[in-house]
Amino acid sequence: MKELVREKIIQVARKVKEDIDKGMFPELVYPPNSKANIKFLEEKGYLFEPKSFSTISGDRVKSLRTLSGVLYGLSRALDHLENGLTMTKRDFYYLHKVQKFKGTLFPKEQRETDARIILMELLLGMPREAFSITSDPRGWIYGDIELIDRSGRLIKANEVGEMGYSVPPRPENITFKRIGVKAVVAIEKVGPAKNMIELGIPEEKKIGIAILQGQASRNMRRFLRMLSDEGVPIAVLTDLSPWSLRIAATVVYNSINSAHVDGLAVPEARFIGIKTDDVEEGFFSDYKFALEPLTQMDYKAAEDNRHLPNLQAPIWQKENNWFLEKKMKAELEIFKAMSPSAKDLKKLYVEYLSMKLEEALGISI
Amino acid sequence: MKELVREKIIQVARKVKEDIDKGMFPELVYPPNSKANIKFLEEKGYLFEPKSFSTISGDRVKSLRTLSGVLYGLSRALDHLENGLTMTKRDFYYLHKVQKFKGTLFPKEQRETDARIILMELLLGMPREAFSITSDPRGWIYGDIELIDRSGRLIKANEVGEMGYSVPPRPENITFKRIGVKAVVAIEKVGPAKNMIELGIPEEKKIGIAILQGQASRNMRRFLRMLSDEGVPIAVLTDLSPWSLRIAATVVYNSINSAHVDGLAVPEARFIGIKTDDVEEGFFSDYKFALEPLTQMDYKAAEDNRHLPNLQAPIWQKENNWFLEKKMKAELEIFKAMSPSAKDLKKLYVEYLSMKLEEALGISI
Amino acid sequence: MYPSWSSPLRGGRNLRRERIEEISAADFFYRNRAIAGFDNPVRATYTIVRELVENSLDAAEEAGVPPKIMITMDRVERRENGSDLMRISIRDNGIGLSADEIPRAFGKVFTSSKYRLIQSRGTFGLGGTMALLYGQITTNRPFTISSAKKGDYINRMTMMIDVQKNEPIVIKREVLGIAERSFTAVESYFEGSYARAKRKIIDYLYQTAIVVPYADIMFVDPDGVVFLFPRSTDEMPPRPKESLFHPKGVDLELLQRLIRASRANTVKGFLKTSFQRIGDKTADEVLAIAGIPADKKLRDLRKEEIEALYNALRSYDKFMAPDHTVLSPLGKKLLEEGIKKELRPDFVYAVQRPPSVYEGHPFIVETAIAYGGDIKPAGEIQLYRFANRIPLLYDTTADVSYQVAKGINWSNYGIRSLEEEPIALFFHIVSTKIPFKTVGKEYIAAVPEVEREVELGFRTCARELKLYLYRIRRKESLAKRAFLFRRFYEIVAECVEDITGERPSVETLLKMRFGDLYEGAGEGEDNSGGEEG
Amino acid sequence: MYPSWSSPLRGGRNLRRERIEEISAADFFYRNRAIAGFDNPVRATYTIVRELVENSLDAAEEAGVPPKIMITMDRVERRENGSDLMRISIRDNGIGLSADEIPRAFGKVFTSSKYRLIQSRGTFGLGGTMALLYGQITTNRPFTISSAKKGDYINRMTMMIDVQKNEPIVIKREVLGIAERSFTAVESYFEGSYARAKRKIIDYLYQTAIVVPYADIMFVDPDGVVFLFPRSTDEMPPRPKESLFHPKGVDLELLQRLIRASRANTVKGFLKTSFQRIGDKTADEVLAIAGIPADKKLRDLRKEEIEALYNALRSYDKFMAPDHTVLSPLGKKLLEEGIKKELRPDFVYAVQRPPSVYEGHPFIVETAIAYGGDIKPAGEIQLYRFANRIPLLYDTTADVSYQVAKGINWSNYGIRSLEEEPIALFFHIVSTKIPFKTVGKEYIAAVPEVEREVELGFRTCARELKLYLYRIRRKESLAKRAFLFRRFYEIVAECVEDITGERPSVETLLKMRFGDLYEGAGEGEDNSGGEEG
Repeated sequence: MKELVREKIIQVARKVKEDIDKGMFPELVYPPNSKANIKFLEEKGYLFEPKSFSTISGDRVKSLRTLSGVLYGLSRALDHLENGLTMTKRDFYYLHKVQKFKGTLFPKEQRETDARIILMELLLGMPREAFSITSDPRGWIYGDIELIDRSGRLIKANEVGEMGYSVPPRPENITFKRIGVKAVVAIEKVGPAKNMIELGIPEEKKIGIAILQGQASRNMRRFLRMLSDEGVPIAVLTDLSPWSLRIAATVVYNSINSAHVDGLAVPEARFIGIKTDDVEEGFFSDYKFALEPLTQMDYKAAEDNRHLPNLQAPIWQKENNWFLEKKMKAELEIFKAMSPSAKDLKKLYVEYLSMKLEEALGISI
Repeated sequence: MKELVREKIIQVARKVKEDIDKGMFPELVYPPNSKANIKFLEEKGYLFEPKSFSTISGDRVKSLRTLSGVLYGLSRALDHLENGLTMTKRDFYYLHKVQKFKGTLFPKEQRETDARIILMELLLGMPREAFSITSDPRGWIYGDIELIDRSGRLIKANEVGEMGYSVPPRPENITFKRIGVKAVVAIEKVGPAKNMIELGIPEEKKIGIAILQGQASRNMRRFLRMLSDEGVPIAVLTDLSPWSLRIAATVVYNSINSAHVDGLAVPEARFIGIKTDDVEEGFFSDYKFALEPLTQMDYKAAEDNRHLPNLQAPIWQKENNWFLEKKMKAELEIFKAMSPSAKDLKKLYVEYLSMKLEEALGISI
Repeated sequence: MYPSWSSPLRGGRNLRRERIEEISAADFFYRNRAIAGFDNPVRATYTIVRELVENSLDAAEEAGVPPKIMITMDRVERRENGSDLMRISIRDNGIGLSADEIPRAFGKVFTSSKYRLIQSRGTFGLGGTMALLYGQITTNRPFTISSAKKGDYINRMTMMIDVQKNEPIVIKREVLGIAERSFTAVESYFEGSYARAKRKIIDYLYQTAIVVPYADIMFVDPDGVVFLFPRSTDEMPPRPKESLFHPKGVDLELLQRLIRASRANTVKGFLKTSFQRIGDKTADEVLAIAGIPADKKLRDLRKEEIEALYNALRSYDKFMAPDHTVLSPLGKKLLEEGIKKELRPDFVYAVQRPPSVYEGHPFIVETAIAYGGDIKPAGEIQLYRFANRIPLLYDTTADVSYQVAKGINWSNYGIRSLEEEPIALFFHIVSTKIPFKTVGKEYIAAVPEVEREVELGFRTCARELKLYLYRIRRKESLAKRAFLFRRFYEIVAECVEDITGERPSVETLLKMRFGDLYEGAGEGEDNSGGEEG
Repeated sequence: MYPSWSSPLRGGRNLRRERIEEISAADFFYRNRAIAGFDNPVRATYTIVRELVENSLDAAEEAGVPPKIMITMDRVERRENGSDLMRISIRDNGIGLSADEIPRAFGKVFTSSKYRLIQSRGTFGLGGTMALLYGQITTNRPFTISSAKKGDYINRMTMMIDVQKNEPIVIKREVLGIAERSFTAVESYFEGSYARAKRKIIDYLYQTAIVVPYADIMFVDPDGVVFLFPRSTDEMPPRPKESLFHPKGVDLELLQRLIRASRANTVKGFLKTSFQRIGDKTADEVLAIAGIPADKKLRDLRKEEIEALYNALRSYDKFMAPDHTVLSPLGKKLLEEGIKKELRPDFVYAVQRPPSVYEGHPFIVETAIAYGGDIKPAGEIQLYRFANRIPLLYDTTADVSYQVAKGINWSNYGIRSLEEEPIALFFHIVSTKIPFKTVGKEYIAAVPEVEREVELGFRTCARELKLYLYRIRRKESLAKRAFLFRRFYEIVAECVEDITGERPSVETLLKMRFGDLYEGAGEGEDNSGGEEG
C-alpha cells in the first residue's frame, strides 16, 4: 500500500517536472468529484466513474496556487508516510502556516487546505487515509473477533475493555485472524449497544456489536466493509429518524461527500430498523405514546431526504414519507419505555434482533 | 460499592414509608448544589461541603411530583444495578415514558428527568455512575499500564490497539495491576497525542498518554484521579485558548456543574501548556505568525473565564488576560508549523515534554 | 396624482409674467387634498365616511340626544380604472339647521373661531365640508342637504361650493313640510373605491360603536350588506365645558387676537378675564415681569409691550395646572358598556385615571381590560385605542399604550402571554391637545406623563383581572389537586414497595388529609401535573 | 404644541353658540404650520433657511443670472427654553422688485395661478412668505424687504402680515438711492434653535451646492463660522419652458377653470388652445366620445356636458405622450461639475437619461457615480438624491434609487462592496410632478418607469466606473502577477525536488514566458495570492 502511494505521488511530481523542463506551464489532470463522475447504483452504492476531467494549470495565478499547494501537500504526505506518522486535517492546515508561505500558500482558513485534500484524493485516486491524513476515530467493535493491528499485536475484540476495540483511524492496517460471529450489528447509539453487551448478548448469540456513536465515521465504514469483505453479514440498527435514515444509508451506500472514495460502502449491509412498520403495526405498535415529536431541524432533514440520491429507493422513501406525514420519530431507547424493569430488556432485545436478522439476512441467532 | 448504593436507596425509601405510616406527608432532605454548599480551594478544587439543606415534601403537588419522580428513579436505578445494566440519561428519560405515567411523571422534555438525576446524586451523596447512569465514554489511555477491568480480564494499555485502551464509562470497576510509566500526560487533542504514540514516545520515555478528545469527560477525569491516587504524576497539555484553560482547570479542580460529585478533581495534576510564556518568549516565540485569531465565541469565553471560580488563581488569570489583550490563541498543531518535515517532530515533542515535566512535576524523561 | 401646478403657494417672485391670485381656504384644500386624507380613491372613500360620521356624532351630542346615524353608500356607475362613481347619504338626529344656516355650515370651508378651550373630536378633521368638496371636484355634481329643527319647516338645498371664492352656491331650494324631529341629511356623489376601503370603514364603525356606546349606527354598504351597531344605553357622558385658555397654551398671534376680542379696559382686566388661573395676584406678578402698569389701557398697548407681556407669560412659572373640567372622558361605566356591547367578554374592567397635565395641556386616560367571550387569542396584543372618542386604527405598535402593554410583566397578573390569551386592552385619552406623534394622527407619543397614567391604568385593570382569573382557576384546581395527590401517592407507594418490599399506607394518609374531597376526586387526563423543582 | 383650538376647520354645526369666521389662507397656515415644516424651533430654523434659499435661487434663475446668495444668521437673545430669538438675513442677485411688487410678493400668502405647466422647485414649499409669517407670529416683530431692479430706486419696506385678512401691512417705507444691480434682501426675526438644526442646514447647503454648481452661496452662522460654497461655473442649464397641460393631467375642477380662463369661441377651439397634444383630429374624436358638437360655443357648455367632456378626456387613450420640453434637467456636464466641486473625486461620470413618462407626467432621470478623492468608504451606501434641483435629505433607504442601488450586483462592475469602497451615487429627477411617496416629500416612490430609468442610469455610470477601475487595477496587477509566479514556482520547484530528488528548471520557464517583466517583478507582501480552485 505504502509503496503504491509513494509511486503515485512521485508520478505526479515527475509529470510537473517534465512539463516545466519542456518550457511548458505544467498541467495536472484529475477527475473532479462532480455529479457527472458519480453514479449511484442501488446494489453498489455510490460509484466514482470518471468521465470528465479537469486541469490544474500553472498558467494563471489562481490555478498555479492550487498546483503548488497540491505539490506541497503531496510532499508533506510522503514525508509523513515515510516517517510512519499520521496527521489530522488541522495538522495539514498548520503545515501550511509557515513563515515563508506568507503571501503564497499561507492559508486564511482551514477550508482552503481541506479543499486541497480532496483534490489530492482525486489526483491520486486514493482515500486521504492512504496518504496519512486521518480523522479522530469514532466507534468500537465488540464480539468474538480476533485481529492483528498495525503494531502486529493480536487483539481479541471482546477482551480489550467493556466498550470493545476502538476501531483505529486507518483500519486498512488491520488483518483479521479469526471471526467467530454470525453477524455484526452496527448500532447508532452507545446506550442500547452497551446494554446488549452488558446483557451478554454478543457471547450468547454469537454476534458482534459495532457501536457507531452517531453518524458512522469513515474508519468505521471502512472497517465494516472489511468485515463484509470477509463474509460477515452486517446489519444496521438505528433510531427511526430522518438523520438515522442517513446514517443507515451511509453505511450501506457511502455518502455523496466521500462518493469519490472507494471502499466506504457496504452494499451487502441491511437496515434492520427501527422501521415504520415496527412502529405502526409491529414490535413497537403498542408504544406509540413513547414516540418523540420531530423538531423543526428533524423535519427539515426529512424534506431534504426526499432528494438524496442514496435514499431514492422506495423502501427508504416510504420510511421518510412517514416522518413528513406523522411528524414523529422513534428512538432506540424505546426499549426502556417497554421494559422499565431490567429483567425484560434482554428478552426484548433478543426477540427483536432474532426477528430482524432472520428477516433481513436469513440468520438465526 | 454496589451494596452501599443499595443500602442508601433502601434507606431513602424507608424514610418515606415511615413518614406515611405515621400519617405525615413524607419529606426528604438533601443538600442542594447551590453556591453556599460548594467551596473552592486552590489545593483541592471544588469541594461539596453541605451547610444548607432543602426539603422535598409530599404536601404540595409540585414537590410531590418531584418526590414520586425521585422514588421512581431510585427504584429503576436499583433494578439496573442488580441486573448489571447501565443506562444513559436518554434511557432514564425513556424509563419515564410509560403509559401509566400520563398526567403524572410522563416527561415533556429530557431536562425534567436530567434534573432529577442530579437530585438523586445529592440525596444519595453519590455520583450518578454509582447508580448505573453513565454517559457515552470518551477518551483513551495509552502506555505501559496493566489493569483489570469490570470483566476481570487483564488489559495492557499499550497492546489493545493504536489508540490505546478506551476508558469505560465507570472506571471505578477497574483495578490497576502494574503501572510502568513515570507520568501520564493528558492531551486535549487526538492528532498530537496520536503522533506522539506513532513516534514511540510513550515507550521510549516511559510516559502514558491520556487522550481527552476535547473537554475531559467524567469517566476520564475519574480515571485520571484514580491514576493520581496510585501515585502517578499527571500533566495536562492543551491548546492555549479560553476553552482549553477550562479543560485544564476542569481536570485539576473539577467543574462547577459536577462540583457536588467527589472524585472528579485531580488537584495534583499540573498544567504544562501551551502557556502564554511559551508563546511570548519561550518555546514557540519564533512562531507567532502561526497563532490563530480568537473567534467571537472564543473572546466571549475568555470574558466569562474572568468569573469562573476555578480560574481565579493568578496563574490562570494571567493566561486568560493574554487572550483578552492579544485576541489570539495557540493550538497544539503549532508543532506542525514548526516542523513541516516529520523528521524534526519527535525532537520537538520530546524537548517540550522534557522541559515541561521537569519544570512542573520534577520528572526527568 | 396632480401636477406641480397644485403646489400652490410658492412664494416666488416671478411676478413679471404671471397673474397673481389670492388663494381661498377652499382652494387650498382643493390643491392639497392629500394631506386631508383624500389622496386616492380608497383612502378618500374611508375619509368621507369618517368625516361625515364624526360630523353627525358632533351634531347629536350638541343637541344632547343619543346619536342615531344611518349611512347608505351606493355604486352609481362602475368605472374601469377601479374608482367608481359613488353616492353616500347620511342622516342624523342631531341639531337641525335653519334655512340660513345650511349654506354656511356646508357651503364653505370655515372655522369656529371661539377664543375658548374645549375638548373636541380632534382628528386632522376638515369636517364634512371637505368631504363634500372632494365629491364635487371629482364628479362635478352638486350635493344635497336636508335639515330642520323640530317643528320647523324642512329645508332641502341642492348646493355646490365656489372653490375659488370659498362661497356656497345654492342651486335649488325646496321646502318640504314640518319636521317631527330635528335632523340633518346629506347626500353627495364622489369618485371612490369601496372594495379596498371596506375593512377600514367597518373597523372604524365597529370601534366607534365601542367608544360611543350610546350611538345607534346603521350602515348599508354598496353591496347591500347592512351593518348594525345598535346602542346599548341612552346614557351619555356629560358635555365638556368650555373654559378660558391656560396662559401657557398661547402664542403671540393668539395673544393678539385675544386682546382684540377682549372687552376689558385694562391689561390686568384682560388677563383676568381672558385666561384661566389668573387672579389679581398672578396678574400683578405677570405685569411686573412684563414691566407694564396694571392699569394700562388695553387699547393703548404697544407692540413691544404685547411682546413683553407674552414673554412674561411664558417665563412666569407659578400658574396653577390647567383646568381639566373642559375634558369629557367616557367614564368607567360607559366604557365597560361599549366593550360589553361589541365584544361580549366574560370579564371587563375599566378605570378612569384622575386628570393629569403635560406641557400645559390637561388630559385624562381611561383604560380597560376584557377577557373571554367574543375575544379569541390572536397571537398578538389586541389593543383598542381612542383619542377624544375617535378610534385610532393604524400604527398600533408605535403607540405609547402598546409600548406600555409590552413592558408590563403580565405573568404577575396570572397571564402567561398577552398574545396567546383571550384578552383585549383598551386605551382612551381625552385632552384639549392630544399628543400625537405625527401629522397622520394615528398614534400617541410616549410623553412620560401619559405613559405613567396608561401604565397605572393597565395595572389597575390587570389586578382586577387577576382576581377574576384566580377565582375561576381556583375552583378547577382544588379538585384537580386531590386527583393528582391520589395518583402521585400511588406511584410513591409502588416505588417504595418495589425498593423496600413493603407498601406504605398512602390511602390512610390521603383520607386523613383530604377527607371527602379525596373520595370525590374526579378523573380527567392532565399532562402537565406541575413542574419539576 | 398648540391647543386643539388650532384644529380650525371642523365643519361642525355648532352654530348656536359660536361666532363663525371665514379663514384666510394665511390664517390656515398659521394654524397648521406643522405640516409646512414649522412644528418645532429646530425644524423651523431649518425650514426657514431652506425656503428663503430656494426663493432666492428661483429669483436669480428667473433673472437669468448665476445665483449669488448670502445668508447671515444671529442669535439676538438667548432664551432659557432652548429656542432663542434669532435673526436671519438673506440677500440675492435675483430679479428685483418694484415698490408695488414688494408687499404683494412677501406680504400675503398667495399663489401664481397660471394655467400652464412648468417645472418648479417642488418642495411642499410655502415660499418665503411662510417663513416670514412664522417669524412674525413667534416674535411679533416686523420683517424688512429691500429690493430694486438695476438702475431703479432701492425700496426698503418694514412690513407685517395681517394674518386674519391675509393682507400686507407696510409699517415703514424708505427709498435708498439707485441700485447698481438688481437684488433683493430679506431680514426677519424668528424663534428658533440653531445648534440642533445646524447639521441639517449645512447638509442642505452642501448638497444644494452640488446640484446648483453655478450658485455662489455664503452662510455666516450664529457662531460666526463662515461656510462658503463658491460657484465653479457660470454656465446655467436652459430655463424650463412653459407648456399647456396634457389632457391626462387635469381633473374636473381644473378643467372648469381652464374653460373659464379660455378665450376660445368653440369647445373644439378650447381643446386645441388649452391643451398640448390636441389637434383637429384628436379634438374631433374626443368631442365625439363626449357627444358634444365640435362647434358648440364654449360659453354654452352645460355642467353635464363639462362632465361628459372630462370623462371623454379620461377615457380617450390615443393622446401622444406629454411634452417634456417643460423639463429642465441639469445636464451631464453641470452635474459632473457640481460633484467635482464639492467632492473632488478621482473619477466621476454622469448620465442624463432620455425623457420618459409615468401616469401622464413627463420626467427625466439623471444619475452619476463618483469614486475616490474626498469620498471615503462609509460602511453604507453613499447616495445623494435631488428632485427638481432640490436635495432630498431624509429617508434615503426608502427611496427608489436606494432600492435600485441595493438591487444591482455591483461585483459585475468590479466593485466588491458599495458600502466599503469610496463610491458615491447621485440621482436627480426632474418632472412636472415628482412621484413623492409621502406628504413629507423626502423620498421618491418606486414607480416602475422611474425605477427603470434609475437602474439604466446607474448601470451606464457603473460601466464607465468599471473601465476606470480596470485601467488603474490592471497596471498594478501585471507586476504583481509576475512576482507571484516567481514565488509559486519556487514552491513548485522545491516540492518536486523534495519528492523526486530533481529540481525542475522553473527559472527558464519563467524567463521564457515573462521576459523582462519577470526580472523586474517587484517585492511587496501580499496575503491573498489568489483563491483556491
